[in-house]
Amino acid sequence: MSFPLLTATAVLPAVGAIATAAVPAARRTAAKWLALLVSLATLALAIVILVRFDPGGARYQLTESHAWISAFGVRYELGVDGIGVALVALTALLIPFIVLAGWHDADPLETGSKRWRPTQGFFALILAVEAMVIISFEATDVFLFYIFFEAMLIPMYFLIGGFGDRAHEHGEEAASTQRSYAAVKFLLYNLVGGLIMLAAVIGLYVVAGNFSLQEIVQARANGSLHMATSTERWLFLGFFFAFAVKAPLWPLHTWLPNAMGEATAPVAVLITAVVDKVGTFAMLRFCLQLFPEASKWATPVILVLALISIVYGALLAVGQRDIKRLVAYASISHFGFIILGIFAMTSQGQSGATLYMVNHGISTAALMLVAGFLISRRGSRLIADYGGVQKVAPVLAGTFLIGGLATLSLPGLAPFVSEFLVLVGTFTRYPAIGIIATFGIVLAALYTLVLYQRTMTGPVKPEVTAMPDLRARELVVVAPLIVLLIFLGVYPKPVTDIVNPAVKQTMSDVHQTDPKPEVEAAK
Amino acid sequence: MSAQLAAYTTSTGEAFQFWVLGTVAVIGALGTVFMKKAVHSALSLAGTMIVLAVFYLANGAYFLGIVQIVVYTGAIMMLFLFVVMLVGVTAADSLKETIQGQRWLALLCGVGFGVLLLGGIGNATLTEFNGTGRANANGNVEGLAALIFTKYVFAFEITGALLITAAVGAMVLTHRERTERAKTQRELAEQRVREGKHVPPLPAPGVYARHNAVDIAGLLPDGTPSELTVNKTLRERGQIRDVSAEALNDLKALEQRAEERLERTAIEPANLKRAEEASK
Amino acid sequence: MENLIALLIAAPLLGAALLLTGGRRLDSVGHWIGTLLSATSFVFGVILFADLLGKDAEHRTLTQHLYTWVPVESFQADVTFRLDQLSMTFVLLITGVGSLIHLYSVGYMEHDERRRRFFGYLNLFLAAMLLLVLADNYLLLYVGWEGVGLASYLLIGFWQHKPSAATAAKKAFLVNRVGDMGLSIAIMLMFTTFGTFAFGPVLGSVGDASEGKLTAIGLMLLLAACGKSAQVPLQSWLGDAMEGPTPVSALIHAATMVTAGVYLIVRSGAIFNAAPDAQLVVTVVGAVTLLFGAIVGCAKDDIKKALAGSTMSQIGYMILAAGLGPIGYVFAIMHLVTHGFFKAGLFLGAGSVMHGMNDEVDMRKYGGLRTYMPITFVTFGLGYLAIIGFPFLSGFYSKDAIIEAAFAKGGTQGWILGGVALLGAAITAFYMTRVMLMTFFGEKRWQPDENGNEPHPHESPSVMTIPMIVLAVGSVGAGFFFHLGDRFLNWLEPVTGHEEGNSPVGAGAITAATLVLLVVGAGIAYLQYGRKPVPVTAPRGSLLARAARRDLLQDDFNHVVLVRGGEHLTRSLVYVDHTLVDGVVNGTAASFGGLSGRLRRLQNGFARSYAVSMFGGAALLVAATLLMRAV
Amino acid sequence: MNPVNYLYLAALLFTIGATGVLIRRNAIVVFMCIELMLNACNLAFVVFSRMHGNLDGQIIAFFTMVVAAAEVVVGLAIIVSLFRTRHSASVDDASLMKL
Repeated sequence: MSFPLLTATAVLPAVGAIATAAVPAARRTAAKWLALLVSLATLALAIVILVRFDPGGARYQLTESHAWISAFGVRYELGVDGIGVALVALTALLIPFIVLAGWHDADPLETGSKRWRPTQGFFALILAVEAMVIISFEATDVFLFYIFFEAMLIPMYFLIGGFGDRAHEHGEEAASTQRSYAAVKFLLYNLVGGLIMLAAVIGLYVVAGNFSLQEIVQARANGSLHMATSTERWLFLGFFFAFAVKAPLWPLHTWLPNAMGEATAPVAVLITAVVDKVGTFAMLRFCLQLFPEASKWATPVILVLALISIVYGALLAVGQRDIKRLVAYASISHFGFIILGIFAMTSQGQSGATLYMVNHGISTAALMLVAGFLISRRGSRLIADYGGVQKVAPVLAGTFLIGGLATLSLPGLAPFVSEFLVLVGTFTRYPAIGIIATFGIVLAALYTLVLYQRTMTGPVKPEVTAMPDLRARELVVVAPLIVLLIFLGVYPKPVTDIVNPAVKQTMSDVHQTDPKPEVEAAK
Repeated sequence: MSAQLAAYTTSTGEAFQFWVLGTVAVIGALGTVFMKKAVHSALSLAGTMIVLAVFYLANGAYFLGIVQIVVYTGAIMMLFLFVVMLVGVTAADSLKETIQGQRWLALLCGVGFGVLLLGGIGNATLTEFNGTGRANANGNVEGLAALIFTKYVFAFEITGALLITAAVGAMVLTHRERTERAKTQRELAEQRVREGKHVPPLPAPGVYARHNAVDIAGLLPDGTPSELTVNKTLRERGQIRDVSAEALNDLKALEQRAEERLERTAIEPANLKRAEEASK
Repeated sequence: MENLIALLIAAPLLGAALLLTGGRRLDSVGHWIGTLLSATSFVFGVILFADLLGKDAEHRTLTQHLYTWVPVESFQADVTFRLDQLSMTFVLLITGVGSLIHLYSVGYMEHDERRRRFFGYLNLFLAAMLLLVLADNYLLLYVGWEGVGLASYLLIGFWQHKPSAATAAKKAFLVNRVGDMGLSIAIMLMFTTFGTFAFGPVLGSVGDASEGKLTAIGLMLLLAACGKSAQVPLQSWLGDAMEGPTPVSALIHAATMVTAGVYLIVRSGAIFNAAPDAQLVVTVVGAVTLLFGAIVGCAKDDIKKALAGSTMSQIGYMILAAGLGPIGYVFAIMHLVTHGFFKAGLFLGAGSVMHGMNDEVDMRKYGGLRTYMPITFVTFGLGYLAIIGFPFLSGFYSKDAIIEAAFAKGGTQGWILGGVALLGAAITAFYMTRVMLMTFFGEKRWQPDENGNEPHPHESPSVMTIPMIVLAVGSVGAGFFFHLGDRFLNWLEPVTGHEEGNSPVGAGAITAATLVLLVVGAGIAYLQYGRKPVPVTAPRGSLLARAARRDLLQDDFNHVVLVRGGEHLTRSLVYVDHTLVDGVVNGTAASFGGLSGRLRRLQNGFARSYAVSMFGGAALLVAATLLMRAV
Repeated sequence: MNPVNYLYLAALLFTIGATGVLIRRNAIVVFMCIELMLNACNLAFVVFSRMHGNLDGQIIAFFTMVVAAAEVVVGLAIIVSLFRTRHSASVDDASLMKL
């Protein structure tokens, strides 16, 4: 038996989390370095997976399968397809940056404060989230996936509630209240979604008799497993609801602005760029593959909801006064695009959506982390408290602008490719929806540029005159992300090559083919 | 009582005995629950237990019948009485309910449970009665012994362990470890002098020539009772008998009679009033 | 030879990368690096031009396939460049004028501490613009399209500390984005119609598609062109864009970027040829903008904004010509090139004036500058004569051709369009004469600024005047050069196609009419601004003048409807999100909270209470057991 | 007479005991009521033993007695120590379960 690469990528950060947590409090710097090393080692493993993965090969590769709870047919089954491998790589890529960006976020508070902040805990929790997210991307057993899908809420809850942002216009007390509100809201929303999914998971077991994704999909394809239409629809809704909360889709989105606003910037990136991707990923892997007919049945409603997310999220982003909440609403808009791409049921849409997940992760990380650096300098999240930063800290402003331009999908940067693919994919099947979604790009320009204009340009506000420019550590965080954004914008082929075969498979699972162009159809 | 009789039906004698003693047992049980004083409850319970002992005998459980009397009525109930004495014999328990709706809920549950239980028994098809005749053929005690030391030997050993644990536990709970050396008489006296309170010994209880029981507080010159005179334990239990009003009334009557005899007018009643107020 | 195409773009791109990430150590040489790389690109362009000239007319198309960009099933986007006569024309214009303006900027931006960055942005613009005109498919064109938008955004907002500049930059980008939306929808339509969006296959199989689809594509392309080329109704950004440094206005907002819309329409000529309805709309947009820009140009006192109105109007001519179909394509491009020369020259002249006048832009505070800055006066004057169509100068040939083509459209349409074009020529003469007179003639009207600094008008350094002289030569001679032997027509015809229209009026008559109107327009301006002294504060003016000063109220409309409306919409949505969407969830949570608060009272701490519930539970269990047995 | 009547009696006694536990506040009386319930069970066991004709029921009753004895010892010890510290034998006074 070959080396269990997939297990190793998940176990390594998990072990790292325990080891980091065990570092004595006096040596917190060692804990930070340990966490960074572990995340880098995980990245190395992810790169090995990426290299070993053969896009033209079997659908699921590097598979591992062991009996686990044999009484219920639960198996420990891992395997990655192109979509999974891309997202594992994204996760492993972002965590080192998150660790590095959050280097001082969990340092003990100034003396005199009674609150206890275990620095090692912060980094251990981040690694724990990484482990769980990675295994969710790898699991091909529904039950195994469910466990980690839910379990990642626990470390996230503590990261939001325990290590949140202390900047608040009404003082630290208000920040604390807001923080626990946000953490509880995050937990409750996702738990409700998860519980409904649990019911659907059990229902699936009752119908199918096991939890193996591959077996069920195969059985459905060759007709040996028949599912009544109504059963399939109910199960689909159960799964979809949980993923829609996680993604998040309008109107289940309101936890995200709170969570992202109250968490520190690196944790906000962890939420939106890593954890939320599990939701959209699961739609693609579980909803579409397990319940193809129900997916098609629900498509019109989901597309409309996604469309509302796009426009609504963008409009709300325009109306925000808080930098981080603005990015959160922008993310809601972007998740609308991802879901739109998934349910447009075209190769361009789904490849675009997968690419979008990767690109959105990188671009939001760039924007949000720079925003975090900005906020940490001034101690305020309000847009109105800034002005003229460009003059004082040009590098910070420049990187912020590039992050913003990536968010508004400027051609030449990575998100453009994915957004255009999603739009084209949607347009070929649903022209009206495609056109309305295109309005999203105008609104994206509006909220990004308004944010940039209000914070970075204009006369220099007295409070920001002494603001230092990006430090070396911060530059190390931002520069690679920007390089990646440009590289994937100019040459996205490496990713699309990995993703395309998997999307093709998914398309055939849902019995869909791309619409033919008019000229060919006429012939 | 013969084995045959213990079979399907019982003899008329047993029936008579059941109805009479059963009534007694129920009355005893009700008494346990509804008697105000713990002592009365304990006595009622003892009665019920003796009745039950008789019933055990009637059902062929001779050993248990005897054990019931010896252990339960003899030992456990006595233990109860001891504790009752320790806590206070006369402390009557107020039957007034303090938790809202508790009594009604309890009664409802009780009645409901009882009805269900009785209904359940009535519903069950209990037609087979083997009687204990064969089982008791070699003697009841021998039969039990055979079972205890073979089939149930493990459980038996465990109950032994349980009993020891319980005994030790009871000792641990009630035993109070002295953490410091007991003060000697001399030290106590010195302490009293140093504090300047009660330098002479505490006054004795009782109103001389009338009451000399330990639970009667001595009266001060103005007729009010002095709690100092009564033992601390009684004070805490609230078992002080106050005879001040009585004593003052007697005194008043005496004085009146004396005045009548001496044909004097009444003296100012200030003292009396104060005494009355104090006794309230 | 094909491999040179990528280098055309690579040179300025390298410059942008170097200058923007190089840090302060490049501050001292940055501007020369930028200028040099721009010139390098021009040299490559000339080499390629020579190569093309060496081939026959039919084989003057070079393509270079670099790599596959986005491959997803049938969606295949390549990074492929296409150099044909049309793109070659643009390459030379962009790199040529671009290099001159780089040179000019060396002097103009000398005292700006962020000059290195400025040159980085300029190089970025060149790269994006070259990508735009060299792309072989619409998606790659779109990259360049937004790339120039970005560069324009960065350059308009270059003086970011000025809130007006930042706002203008944002506005330009946003309005352009609306246009970009049109371009992306057009690409999507092409993909669904043709299954591809590469120039060759799309334009080659136009005949297979339905006219409805083609009209839709055409209108979407027009929307894109309107955004980029500041045509009605998306013209509002151009005036504000003058907040940027003047070389930027000259390069981006006069000579090159704003003409991208014309390029797009001419490039997609095959689509428009097959969709007459779309063509009609194009001509209408062109005609309306032509008048709109001209009227706005008459009323502005800000020299750059007056020139911006003029630019809008001139591009209106080009769009009008492009909308005429094969009879107009060549003239649209020809006017584009000549306009590139004289308008860039005019802007550089304006910049030179401002440079000498402490950055004053109000023409009412100029006057009599011809003696103080003679070179600027002469080059500006030549540009002025070229734009109004003075005989035998550049504008004369290109604009006349367009007016003729408009008449040649035929029918009522022809008469209306031709009439508008003629009227436009008259107004052009009026406002340009006005600018000329107010700036260089009459009494000197300048005053000390609020700091008490009296301007000392002086001629600009030679690094600025040389580009102006070169451009002035272009504005004088280019038209005649192109016209001679129909050189330009023969050069472009293989790409755009050409038809001679049947003008109901003779060519001579049109030329005569144009000249008469020219004299009339210039004469009125002379009467108003040459004979009478110009008041330093603007008179209230007629209703039309006041409206024209406010860009014919279009901005006010945008402000009231879009900005205000949008603000209200977002504000109410924020409220809805907080109270309604969140409220439903929080309400549910609150009701559960209330319920549990009630239930909590059952936990009163009395052991007996708990015992009751245990006992009740036992009773229920017994009941359930009995019930199950009974059943 | 049918020996089932013994069972009815046991049920009755058990119910009375249970109600007593719920109603009385004096911990000692509560304990007595518990004893009553245990005794009722014992009676039932003995009667079952008679019905089935074997001695197992009696054995169980025997064990019950032993356990009850142990329970009483510990329970009373608790009451005594409780009384010492709180000077009361009321169950309600020891409502420590309330926060």
